[in-house]
Amino acid sequence: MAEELLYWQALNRALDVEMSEDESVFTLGEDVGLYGGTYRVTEGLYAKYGEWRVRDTPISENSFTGLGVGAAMAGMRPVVEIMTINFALLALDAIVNMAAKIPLMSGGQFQMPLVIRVPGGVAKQLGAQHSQRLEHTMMNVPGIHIAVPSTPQDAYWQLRQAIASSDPIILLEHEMLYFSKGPVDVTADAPDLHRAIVRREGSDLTIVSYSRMAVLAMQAAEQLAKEGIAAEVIDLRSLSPIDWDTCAQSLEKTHRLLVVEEDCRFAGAGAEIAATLVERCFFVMEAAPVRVAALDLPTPFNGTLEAASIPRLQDIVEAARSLHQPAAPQA
Amino acid sequence: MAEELLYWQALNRALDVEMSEDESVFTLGEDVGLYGGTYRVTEGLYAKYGEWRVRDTPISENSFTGLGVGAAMAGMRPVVEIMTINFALLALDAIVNMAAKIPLMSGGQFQMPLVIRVPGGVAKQLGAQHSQRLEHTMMNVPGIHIAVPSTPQDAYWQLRQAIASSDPIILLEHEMLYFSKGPVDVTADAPDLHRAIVRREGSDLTIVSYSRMAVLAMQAAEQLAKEGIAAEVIDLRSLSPIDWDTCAQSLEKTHRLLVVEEDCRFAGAGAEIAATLVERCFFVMEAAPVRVAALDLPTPFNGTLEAASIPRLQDIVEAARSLHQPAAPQA
Amino acid sequence: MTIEREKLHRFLRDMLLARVFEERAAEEYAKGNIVGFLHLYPGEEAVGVGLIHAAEPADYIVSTYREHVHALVRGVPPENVMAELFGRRTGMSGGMGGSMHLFDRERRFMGGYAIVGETYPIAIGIAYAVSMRKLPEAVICLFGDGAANQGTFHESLNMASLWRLPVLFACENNRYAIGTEIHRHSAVTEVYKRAAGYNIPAEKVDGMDVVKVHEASLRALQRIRAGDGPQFIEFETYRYRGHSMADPGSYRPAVELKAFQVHDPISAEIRELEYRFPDVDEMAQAGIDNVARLADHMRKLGHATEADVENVRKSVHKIVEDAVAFAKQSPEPTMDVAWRAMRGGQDGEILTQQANP
Amino acid sequence: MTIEREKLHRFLRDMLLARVFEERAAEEYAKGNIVGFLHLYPGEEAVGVGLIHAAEPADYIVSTYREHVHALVRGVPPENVMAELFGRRTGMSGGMGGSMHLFDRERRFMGGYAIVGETYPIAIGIAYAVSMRKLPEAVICLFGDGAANQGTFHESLNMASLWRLPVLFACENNRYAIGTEIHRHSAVTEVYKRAAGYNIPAEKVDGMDVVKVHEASLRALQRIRAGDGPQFIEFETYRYRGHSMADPGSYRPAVELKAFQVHDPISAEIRELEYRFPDVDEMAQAGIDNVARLADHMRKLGHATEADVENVRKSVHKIVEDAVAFAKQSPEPTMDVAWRAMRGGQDGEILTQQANP
Ligand SMILES: Cc1ncc(C[n+]2csc(CCOP(=O)(O)OP(=O)(O)O)c2C)c(N)n1
Ligand SMILES: Cc1ncc(C[n+]2csc(CCOP(=O)(O)OP(=O)(O)O)c2C)c(N)n1
Ligand SMILES: [Mg+2]
Ligand SMILES: [Mg+2]
Repeated sequence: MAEELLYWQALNRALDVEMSEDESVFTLGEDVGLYGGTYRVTEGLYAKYGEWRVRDTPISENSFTGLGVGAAMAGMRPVVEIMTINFALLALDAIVNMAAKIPLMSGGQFQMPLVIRVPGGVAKQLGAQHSQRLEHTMMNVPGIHIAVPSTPQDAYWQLRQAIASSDPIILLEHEMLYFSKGPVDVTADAPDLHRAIVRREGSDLTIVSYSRMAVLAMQAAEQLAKEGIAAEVIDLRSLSPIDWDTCAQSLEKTHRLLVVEEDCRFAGAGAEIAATLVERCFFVMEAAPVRVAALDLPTPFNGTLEAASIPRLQDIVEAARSLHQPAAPQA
Repeated sequence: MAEELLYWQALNRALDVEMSEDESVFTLGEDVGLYGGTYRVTEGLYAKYGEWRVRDTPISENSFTGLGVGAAMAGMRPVVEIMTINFALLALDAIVNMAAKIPLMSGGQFQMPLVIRVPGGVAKQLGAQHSQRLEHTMMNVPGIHIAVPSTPQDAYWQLRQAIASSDPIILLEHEMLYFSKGPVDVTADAPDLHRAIVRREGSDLTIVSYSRMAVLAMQAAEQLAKEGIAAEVIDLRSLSPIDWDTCAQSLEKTHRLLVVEEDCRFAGAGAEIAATLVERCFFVMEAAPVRVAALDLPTPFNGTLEAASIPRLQDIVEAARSLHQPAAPQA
Repeated sequence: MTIEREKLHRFLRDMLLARVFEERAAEEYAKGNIVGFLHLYPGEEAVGVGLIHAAEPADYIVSTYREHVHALVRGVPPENVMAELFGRRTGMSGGMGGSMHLFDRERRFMGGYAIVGETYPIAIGIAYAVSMRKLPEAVICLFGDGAANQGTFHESLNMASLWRLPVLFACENNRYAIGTEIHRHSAVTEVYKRAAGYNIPAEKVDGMDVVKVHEASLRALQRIRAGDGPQFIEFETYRYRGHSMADPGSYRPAVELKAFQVHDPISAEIRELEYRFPDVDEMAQAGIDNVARLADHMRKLGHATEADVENVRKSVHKIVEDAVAFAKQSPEPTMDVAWRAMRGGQDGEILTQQANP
Repeated sequence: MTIEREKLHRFLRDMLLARVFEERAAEEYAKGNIVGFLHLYPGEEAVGVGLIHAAEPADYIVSTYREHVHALVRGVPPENVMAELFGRRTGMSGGMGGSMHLFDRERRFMGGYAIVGETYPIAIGIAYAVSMRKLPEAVICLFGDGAANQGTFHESLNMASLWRLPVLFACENNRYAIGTEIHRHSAVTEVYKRAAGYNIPAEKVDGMDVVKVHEASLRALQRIRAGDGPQFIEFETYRYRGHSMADPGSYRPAVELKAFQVHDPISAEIRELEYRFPDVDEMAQAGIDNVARLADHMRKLGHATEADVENVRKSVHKIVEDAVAFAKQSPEPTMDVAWRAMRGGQDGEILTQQANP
């Protein structure tokens, strides 16, 4: 009984269900109410739940995110929308020094049932300040959980699971996925919030990716199949914690690792993925892990340069090819 | 003609020299003036240069760091002191969205001769909110340079070089090193700001580290030497960019990599170090790289637990031992 | 102080150029030739024109993402502004910045910033440099009503006042932060009143009247040069279009009615307040369009005939057409420009010299 | 409203306990038994005691890193506060938080926060939850004069006023942010005046007089419960010790003289202002120590004899000695406590229930 929904509709549905089932769930952020949300995720909820449960805020990111922390301490289940990840830089004190640390600093007296929804990634010519990718920054914060849905179904499941959880969770939504369509079965059992999924099986190499890049990785795998290269594609779905077992099992089979991320390469999310998997699978790996990532550059505005600054389908395909038939090792 | 100076004295000397030589250099931050600086780095400068060049600021990190950005755009050479790295979370918009991006966004019209000095690391029972390590967060920001001096001599050299440079540079000073003593030769030629240094030669394994952990790594190496294990110790000195060649050359010789960092392990600085070195040296490495890092936990206040939450001398020694004589590979 | 004839003609010309430039950019956006966020200025021309014409060449301008017109008035050739919107190498930021990040170092146009609240720290930083050099320069810091709620507003105004920095804080109060009306985002809706919390002299000015805007700006800049420290002006204005090309602006007030059907005392109170504001058409009917208003004013003074106005209109249309043509013919930038910018771009010596006069 | 006898006795006892507890903690710090930052309260007792005694058990307290006394007055057993300073498992935060991070969920003591400016967002968040539940509860948000310059002050007060949140903003103005005197960190040195920028009723109160503090706090909390929205009180006080045990506090005013030898007009102006403030000894001589003041007051009213005061002093000394002994005997926490806290700690249901009354 799956229906076809857009990514934003799936999120909207999930939020609506949670709000209708639990009065302690409320959402707040810039233009989430009257306006219906920049990416329509909160559409219709203001009229349905009223302004106390769908709160339009001033442009004060650090304080309204901190408001969410305080409300969570008082037993509510806030869903804070930071209009885009670029503005989350202003709210990092609330996320890192408050949300992530209060449970431990209080000796376990307080839980932090807080969800922070943030659209992010590189969209279309929004300029350097609006093309931030902070997955790595968030990953380096012990206590913060990170979900990165790449499909409408995962968006639905993971937002509901995040709201139900008592840990502070950041839901990284990709701006280029909001209008992607996919089947959503609201009755199906959801996999664990942090479990990775093997989207496609293959024996020649393992492509580990997440969010929008996981979608691109699937397209690359199809192209590679035509060339006789069988790529296994793993969609992490969660960047903290990471489901290492699923990745390791795949490497036992393929012996080759290709990490695809939209984050800047230097100290990006891929660094942790490659480092830990090499530590775990060193003796089964037949080639050095390869990272296909964004250039270490603020995003240029010009469309051609912007496109060239993050992984393109061809970049993934070529990296997979040369990983499959490596040049002679230069030891 | 080297004199023995404390780490903070070396920084104080460097800042004094630069300020006396160039009127466009000025420093600002909380209590840097009248009070002389929390860690005494600006001691005496207020009396010598006056309040416009040694400016005490209100507790407004994001704005006074941004003030530094604006002043740099107008041709000054600001040295912003953020009292401790823990408060830098409030200033990340100024660092990431302004300082790091303006040179590119302006098409190269503006340079960013800005230095941001930040004491950081885990000190002694300052609690979770005052034990932040953000090296990783800063590394993931293209455009930002990061220097991490571990000796008074490097503190002197690197602060002077940072002020002379036209790039935005963060000088990560370790709170536990301010009162460490060492020889400082103000006449000697400095190595490149971003060059790594082999602090000790060895053929059995390579220990790559930085800041306070580089000091600990040296002690570990001495202990290991007694056991007949010759560890080569590399002090990176810079976390962005990283001097990969020096590390790679060492691995060609030792074939084994041990990364020691105070950053939390998951997505810490060590992840990038291990990932890139494996990519570069896969075929010369005889064992999986090993990271000795901090626990993925906000720092507990209790002294015993705090000490156990970051690498101790013994942790490094043991990790080096088992890397040198590995257990049978479980392939 | 009365504004002389030439100035009024200059204002008229710039306001028409601004209006035509923006509407033309909207067309190019609709055609897909301009991509990304595009925040337009129609309705607010009197503020940018009156304010920036009050500045000296040595003064600095720090603006937001709604800054095309500020750059034009500052004297940046329309073709270089348009080319930047197109992302071309000939754009004022070399195609690297885009609509929201216009920079012109020579004209001291210190950038358009897209993170709301960033203009304050940048402005006080430049002003700090000016103060250290004891120069008679001022910094104009632009921001909107919504931006007045960002923490940097509070932090920066405090420092500006504490150290008597030469900054003119210029608030373009168009009553909306995207879809959120000022009564719903600020506890005190007269933004200028907040300046009292920092001992900064402040006044509110009719931002639909270019003459009033200009005179108030001149006064404030004079006080700054006289060493009186920071000044604050709130310009009451209104944007005719949506927040950006991505925004139909339908919340004014259509959506509001529907959404406010939720019955609770606070929203009721707000509803009542919302209604005090005219929507786009009402504004037009009320004839308070600021360009029309200036034209009338000049006709009354006998400074301009209907024909004069028409001629100016024609000339600016030509200028804008040429700008579009120029942009379309211009080459795209290459990645090495980006890498070079990361390595320091052009040298910063000219300004540095001024540090030691 | 006159404060009855019992209350005055309770105040005297708590103020003496506060003074003795802090001085004893200082001793243990000197001995190396307490490590880390230790921010003490002597001189400011009247504020914490008068304010927190005005709160109901259902009210919430959000405090800073200078919060030991706030916790004591709220009723947390001294031994659990002291044990936390020692980092022991029996400490109120299980030894995980330390001096700057005291939490007591049952008593709604919502934490000590060490990043200046964090108490505002936490407080409005709790208040938002209270408003949604339509409960007659208030949130007391503590902060210092230096903290009033952090952006969150501006952002949070605006939201508190916009949504009429039940928060009492209580500023402990001890005139210094570590070594920076208020005239050098705030353009407006009467902090309460800033509340006008958000339409929040505010007043200034003599923080050295526990009775005045208590009465003003009761009034403000009544207004909050009556639905008048947020209230603001600035308590003028003074800390006798340095900022923390790491700070000799010698800048008041010794260092100032030396440092101000730099000759320039602004520093001269500041020097003149600095001198209006008494140093520690002058305060003592002037006899405005707040504890002494209360004791005198009670003697005048015939509420207490010299002997009574001595007895209280003795009893609190005993309490504090026991607290230290308890802390020393207490076991250290284990790492699994930390890991468990990361996995959710104890359940949060009790409070959640109230969401649906
Ligand atoms: C820190 C931050 N938060 C949110 C946004 C998204 N945003 C862009 S413009 C805007 C509204 C700003 O309103 P105002 O300051 O009144 O300026 P106007 O657009 O009306 O000229 C918002 C919320 C942003 N760019 N930066
Ligand atoms: C964001 C931030 N910046 C700087 C500090 C360092 N610091 C700790 S307390 C303090 C002074 C605070 O002064 P005030 O708010 O007046 O409180 P008081 O200590 O006087 O009670 C400073 C600068 C901090 N903890 N947090
Ligand atoms: Mg506006
Ligand atoms: Mg103070």
